Amino acid sequence: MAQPFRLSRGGRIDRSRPVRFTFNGRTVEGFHGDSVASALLANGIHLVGRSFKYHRPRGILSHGPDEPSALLSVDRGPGRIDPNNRASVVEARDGLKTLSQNHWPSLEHDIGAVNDLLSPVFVAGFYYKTFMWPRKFWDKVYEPFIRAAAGLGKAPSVPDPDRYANRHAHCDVLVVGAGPAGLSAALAAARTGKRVILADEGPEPGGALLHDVTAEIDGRPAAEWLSATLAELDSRETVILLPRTTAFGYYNHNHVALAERITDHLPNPGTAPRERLWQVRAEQVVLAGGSHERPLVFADNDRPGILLAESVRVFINRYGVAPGRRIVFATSGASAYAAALDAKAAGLHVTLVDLRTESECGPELARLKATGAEVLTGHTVIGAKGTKRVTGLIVAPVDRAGRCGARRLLPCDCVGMSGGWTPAVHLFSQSRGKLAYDETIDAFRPGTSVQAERSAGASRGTYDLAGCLQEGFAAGAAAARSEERRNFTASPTLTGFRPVRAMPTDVDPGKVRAFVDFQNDVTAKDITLAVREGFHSIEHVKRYTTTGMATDQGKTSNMNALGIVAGQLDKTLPGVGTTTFRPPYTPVTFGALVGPARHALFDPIRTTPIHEWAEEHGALFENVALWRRAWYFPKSGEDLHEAVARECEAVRKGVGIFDASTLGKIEVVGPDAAEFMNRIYINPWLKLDVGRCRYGLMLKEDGYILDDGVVARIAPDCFHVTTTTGGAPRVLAHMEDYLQTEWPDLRVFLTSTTEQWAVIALQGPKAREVIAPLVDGIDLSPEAFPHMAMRQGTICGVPTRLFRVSFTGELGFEINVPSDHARAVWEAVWKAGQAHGITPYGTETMHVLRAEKGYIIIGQETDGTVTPDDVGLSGMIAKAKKDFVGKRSLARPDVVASGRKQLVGLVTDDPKVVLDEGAQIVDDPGQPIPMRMLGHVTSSYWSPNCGRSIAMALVADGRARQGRSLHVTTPEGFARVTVVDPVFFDPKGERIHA
Amino acid sequence: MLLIACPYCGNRPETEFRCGGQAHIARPADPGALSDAQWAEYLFIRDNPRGIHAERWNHVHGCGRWFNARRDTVSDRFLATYKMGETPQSQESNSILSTSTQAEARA
Amino acid sequence: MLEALYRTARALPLGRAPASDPACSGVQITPAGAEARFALRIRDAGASAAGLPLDGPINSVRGDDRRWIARLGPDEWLIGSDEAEADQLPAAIAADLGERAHAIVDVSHRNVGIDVSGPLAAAVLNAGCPLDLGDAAFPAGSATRTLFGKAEIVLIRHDGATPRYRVECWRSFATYVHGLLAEASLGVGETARR
Amino acid sequence: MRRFSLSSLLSESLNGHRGWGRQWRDPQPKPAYDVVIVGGGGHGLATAYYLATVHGITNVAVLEKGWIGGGNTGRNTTIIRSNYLYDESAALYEHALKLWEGLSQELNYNVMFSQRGVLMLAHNLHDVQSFKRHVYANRLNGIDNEWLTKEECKEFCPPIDISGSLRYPVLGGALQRRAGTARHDAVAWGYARGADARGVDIIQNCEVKGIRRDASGAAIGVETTRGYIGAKRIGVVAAGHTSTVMAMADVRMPLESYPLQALVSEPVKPVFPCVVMSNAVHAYISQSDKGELVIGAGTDQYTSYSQQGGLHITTHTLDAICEVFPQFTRMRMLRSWGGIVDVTPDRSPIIGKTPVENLFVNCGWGTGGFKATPGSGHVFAHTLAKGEPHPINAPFTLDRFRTGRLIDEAAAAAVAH
Repeated sequence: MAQPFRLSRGGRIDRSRPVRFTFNGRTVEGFHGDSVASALLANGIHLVGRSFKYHRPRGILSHGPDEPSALLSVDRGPGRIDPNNRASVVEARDGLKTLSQNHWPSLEHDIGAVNDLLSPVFVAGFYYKTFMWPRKFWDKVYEPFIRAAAGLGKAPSVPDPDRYANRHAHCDVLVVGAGPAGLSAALAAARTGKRVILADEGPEPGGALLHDVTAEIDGRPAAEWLSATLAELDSRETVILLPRTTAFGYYNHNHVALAERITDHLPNPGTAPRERLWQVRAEQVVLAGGSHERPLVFADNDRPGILLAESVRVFINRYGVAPGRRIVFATSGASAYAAALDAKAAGLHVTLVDLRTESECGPELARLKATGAEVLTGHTVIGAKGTKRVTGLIVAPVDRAGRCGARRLLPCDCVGMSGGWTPAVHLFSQSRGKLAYDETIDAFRPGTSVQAERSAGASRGTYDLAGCLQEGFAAGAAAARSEERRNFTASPTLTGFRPVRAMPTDVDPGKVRAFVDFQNDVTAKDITLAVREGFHSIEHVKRYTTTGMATDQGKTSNMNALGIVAGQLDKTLPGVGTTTFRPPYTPVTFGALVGPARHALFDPIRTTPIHEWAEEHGALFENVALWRRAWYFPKSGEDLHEAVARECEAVRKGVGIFDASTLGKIEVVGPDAAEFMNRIYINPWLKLDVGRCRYGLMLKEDGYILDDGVVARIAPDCFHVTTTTGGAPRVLAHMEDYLQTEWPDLRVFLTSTTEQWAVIALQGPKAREVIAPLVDGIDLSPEAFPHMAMRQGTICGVPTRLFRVSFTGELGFEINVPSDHARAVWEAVWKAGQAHGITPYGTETMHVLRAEKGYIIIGQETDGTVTPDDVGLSGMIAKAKKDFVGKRSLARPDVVASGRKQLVGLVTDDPKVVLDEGAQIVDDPGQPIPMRMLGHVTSSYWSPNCGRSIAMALVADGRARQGRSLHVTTPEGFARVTVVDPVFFDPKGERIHA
Repeated sequence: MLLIACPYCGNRPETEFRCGGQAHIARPADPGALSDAQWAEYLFIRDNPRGIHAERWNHVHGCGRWFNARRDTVSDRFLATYKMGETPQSQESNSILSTSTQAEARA
Repeated sequence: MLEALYRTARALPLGRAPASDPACSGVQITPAGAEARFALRIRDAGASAAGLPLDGPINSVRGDDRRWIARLGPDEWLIGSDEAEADQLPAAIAADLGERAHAIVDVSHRNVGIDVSGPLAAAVLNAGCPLDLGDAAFPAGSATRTLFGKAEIVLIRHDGATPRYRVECWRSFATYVHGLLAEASLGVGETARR
Repeated sequence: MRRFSLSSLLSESLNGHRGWGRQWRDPQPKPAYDVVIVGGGGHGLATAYYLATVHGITNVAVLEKGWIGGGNTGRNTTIIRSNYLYDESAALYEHALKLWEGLSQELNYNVMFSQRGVLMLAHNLHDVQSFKRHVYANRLNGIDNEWLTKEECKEFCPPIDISGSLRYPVLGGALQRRAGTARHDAVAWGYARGADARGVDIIQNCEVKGIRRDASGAAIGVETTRGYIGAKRIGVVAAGHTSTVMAMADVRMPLESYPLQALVSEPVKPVFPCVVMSNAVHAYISQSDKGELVIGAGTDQYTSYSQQGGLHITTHTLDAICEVFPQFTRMRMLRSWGGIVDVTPDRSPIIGKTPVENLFVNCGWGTGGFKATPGSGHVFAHTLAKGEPHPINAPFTLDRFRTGRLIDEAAAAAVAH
């Protein structure tokens, strides 16, 4: 019979919509509205997993997000498989495949269960005490064994086909939790017309009202109030109601993160994102996240079939499922009686065992007794019977001193236990609010708020329905600054419990395994051992025993662990301390946090107007900062070196065309522009003529080179500054910082024009001939337009700032044109150049050509620790300037001391050997290790124009070592080199002035 | 993510801003006149207080302006933000303002 | 004349694509055509220049679709206009500003515009923009520099019955911004509530 | 001290583990000590341990304002490596790595040092050059570090996506095989147990509120929440709180304290065999013995003592992780947390004397202090015992910021520590 444990009536499931999924290959039938856990229970399946350490059989403990044991791998189709899903929160739907975890060969017969027999050895922290001998065994034997045993499910192994979305949102009031407190808070806030977001982790708003079927509010059934409230919230456009949405992180300044699960419950998600991260900035927050029930700590309390009492009630009332036919409730408080009453009403056999004496009980006792159920007050639970399913509970009377009387076995197929309640203060604690211990509820509750936040209802320790509604409404009204007040009447809630740590027992507590943290297999005696070994801070206990560190983050275990430590040390709970809660409240997928930021949306791919042309002409590209730049243009069959050799020769013999658009550009404008330039750069600027260019070098205040680039004076009050490709943003920021904060008296304005101007570099002896027919309004003759000059005119009818500059040592032009015209101009130049053998070249050739000339590249020859003098550029420093950024630092003792690394050229003895960039340089390769390193190779290439390899290097006292031999590391050993001047080609620099 | 009140734009998310470290450290008028120790103090020594801290922020992805702020480094709460050259409107303002940037000195 | 000719030939990075609603989400994402834009910087601006108001509050925009001026900071404006106006506008502004120190820099080719409109336009933008785009915080007439994902943008909200925004970014970020807008519009109306 | 061994563990298992005593005592502070160490993290405890074992100085107190190992020791991503570029750093971290290699046996406490290898991925040509520079420098310093092609990277760490489809494709990597991870808490506890056994007083819940100085200005003791404690020498090892402690002696430091975040995933079966660091995309990842993916995020941009950072730091880090490991998007973040890291202008530590007589400092480890724990403690113990630095920490002076002899690994290589 399908669903043998489905009750004949009741529950919020839709019995007209059956769903089928599989569990370990077996088809499980349930109804729309079921969780995987409720459907499994409806089919009598309790054994759903094996525990982390001892591989003990485990079942379903809870109905909610605090579930520690029932963790399943869920398969939603190809690429959509992930581990460690809590069966209690996965919604049953057609086509799911669920699998239990952490066992071999099967869930029923798990070899790993041998660990359970070895449990006397595998106590808390045992691994710190052993596995140390022999030393080599740790990496090879012990650790792989420990690792293989650890972990729960298997990580996904293929890329995820799902999409994830992100949404920044703002609201006046964010309400977390749509139980009675949250709903009434949202109601109060919504009525003001303010923007309200109400988020609840469940698929359906209502919280406890969904299973508290006998409750009444204002004289009507609570269900009516619930639907009326939801209807009112829905009628308001200013309210966003988010079910299946977990508020998981409370960050600074009321920044709250929510994870909305959009498609996991749908058989056909379509194009919708799987999840959406909401980053909510709320004026005010109301926390109404409810509370968690505590398990009781007794021997073998982890057997399948032993659930939390309230969860038994939820399965019966909300899902119409009987977790067992013969249920024993074990409790130290009143709320379990409500569960027992509902179980009884559902026709199940009920016995209740209460640690409290009759006199401690309230009206719940008489109510339950009136149903005919057996109630044993003043009884403890000694232990559970059964292995893969509970078969009975051993109980015994106990007096206040803890002395136990005669044992009695209560046969059962299900236990509902309750050790009291703990407010869900997680988000409050994340908001940095300090928790305050309240003895009357034996729990920490929110103390003073430090952000614009209020807690209401069970999350602040108010457990009765009327109180939750009242507090919620008041909190919502206060958050929305509403004057509206409301009183609620509601049916009374059964509340109150006697705090209990480990249940009294008549056996040696050092011998029994009473679980505190179910998932991490931490027992009461583990905690006792940790305390005995001197771990007294609760943080130490957590870390030593791992209690509270599992995927449920201690929601069911923390208070019991704390209580046991406090008892052991004879301290109060706050005397032991509580842990600070950290995000996330429940685990959140990486996908939700990443959102759409993958591949092309991970980081912008910046391309120039010439990019498509380069692609069409076979370029390969390299990433430089966010830019993608043409690296080289191989012809068919060419490798990098062949292509670059060809490109290099073409430039020196004819003409090459290069896309330099990525260079940073800044328009520096204003009456004080020259003075500003003077302060920012090491060079002098006041006397630079309009229409002339200068190579500028700028330092950070610590004296090290920040960036370089050619600067043209466009007008007396206007400079066209260029920067390196990667340096553009930081140079602009550096300039703005000084301008705004140190020299606000300077009348200067900075505007980034990096992308206004595309730059077509035309380099080589034929460069002038190529552009001559295209240029109007500029006299291109060497006399009228010398090297390091800039002219404005048009090219192909497009306005240009034409620079006569060169980073190759050849006659060259850099044609600045507005970006949207760059491709057209480029193609015109390309066409005009055909007659001259024009060759496109990429960044690799650019690097070789400039190295042949000994020009530095920021970030290659320099690395943030290099001064102008180190790279031989101290001559650029304007001697007359009293100050510029970084000047003072150049006079520090260790900056002027001898021994600094200086830029030199290196030539290998064997001209065919091309050194590795980054290779290290020594005087004597025969010296013992550690060797004294003199410096490193910064640039190294095969130079086709020199017919040999060339290299640049930073070498200690390098300039004084000219002509001397040194040794440079190679993959195999060392290569002998000679120190030379770092200008390898056209040392007199004649070609550039052609 | 902090919420920062730019004196020009109002409350904006932290990702629009760059933090510029401790505020009110004036660049010396004549660096050449300083000893190495004094120069190192200017460059590197920072208060790094546990508590109220005056710091510089730049609304780089907004109005582009630099401004100053006072923030509690324990709670991360802002006590005040104010334009360069202004004095904070805050009870806690006291001795920390003994130095100022040139901009403020002239203001 | 030549100027006018070359302007018509502008190769826009997103092409001249028609309005599109790739996700059928009711959000139109439309790359703007060729326009002129200028960055204006001045400290003591006065009331207006070349008919463009300079006294609007920071983070506001004035004008119409043909000619607008957005105040991005105390001394910074972004001006948009038809290409036809582009040749005269800087000179006209400069003439009105006279001796006051200022900078007018042509950034027509630096900036790329994308229009985003539709009832869920703000939700699409909020996929990457961390600002409050609600009617109270960001009404029509608002304009500001901000972020969209990992790109800096200028966001302008125009008048209109349905929400209408202009996103301006730098040229090389246009593909990213357009891609993220399209991605964000896909399923923007889908929620977990069904 | 009861020796830990398999046989002691087995015999205790028959006895309900009743025989294990405290791993360290809970002593009352004495009126005075030869050396007072301010800060009971890994570095402070290691310092005490080596003072006792190497220098025979056992009249030592370690003062901890909270619980030992509760600061950055217990909050880091446990990466241990020594493949630093500069000789000074390489010597310091290699000294530490050598001590790590025998630490479990030395301490008789399994710190689970796992030499799984640290692989640093290169995503652009600049990375390639920079990593080769490291590989060569390390070779000449006797430190293992080798260049791997991208295929070799994939073979060493199969989860890596080496396809060209990444935003920043993997071009290769530098691998230090001797590098790895350790169990962070165990390091603090092991040193504490070892130091305690030799007479060192480990005093928790004892916050230093002042540093007392004599007429000459020399430090002579500390005011604490548990009373005044005299000291012949004081070593401040207070990480993010160093500026605050040093201010008690009127010493201003070149330090700023930033929040540093990290996170772990839910535990899964072994899937990640080593540590991978990726500077271009700013992320690092490994898998703990427990099965959690351990992921390091960056610092926030502002100074803070809140141990809490912004969500955008977390999301950016996971963007990067999922870009290189796209199969992990369905994994879940289980826990995130923050530490307070003290950062110097050159991002290298300061270990040595201060302008105040008898007052010594060990700080500025930034985001990379855990890996140095044994070496840091070892050389700082030497410094405290002799009054002069050990040759290994001699370059790491406070004075280098005056002279300009900075040790700027990060600037040199854009390598995150």
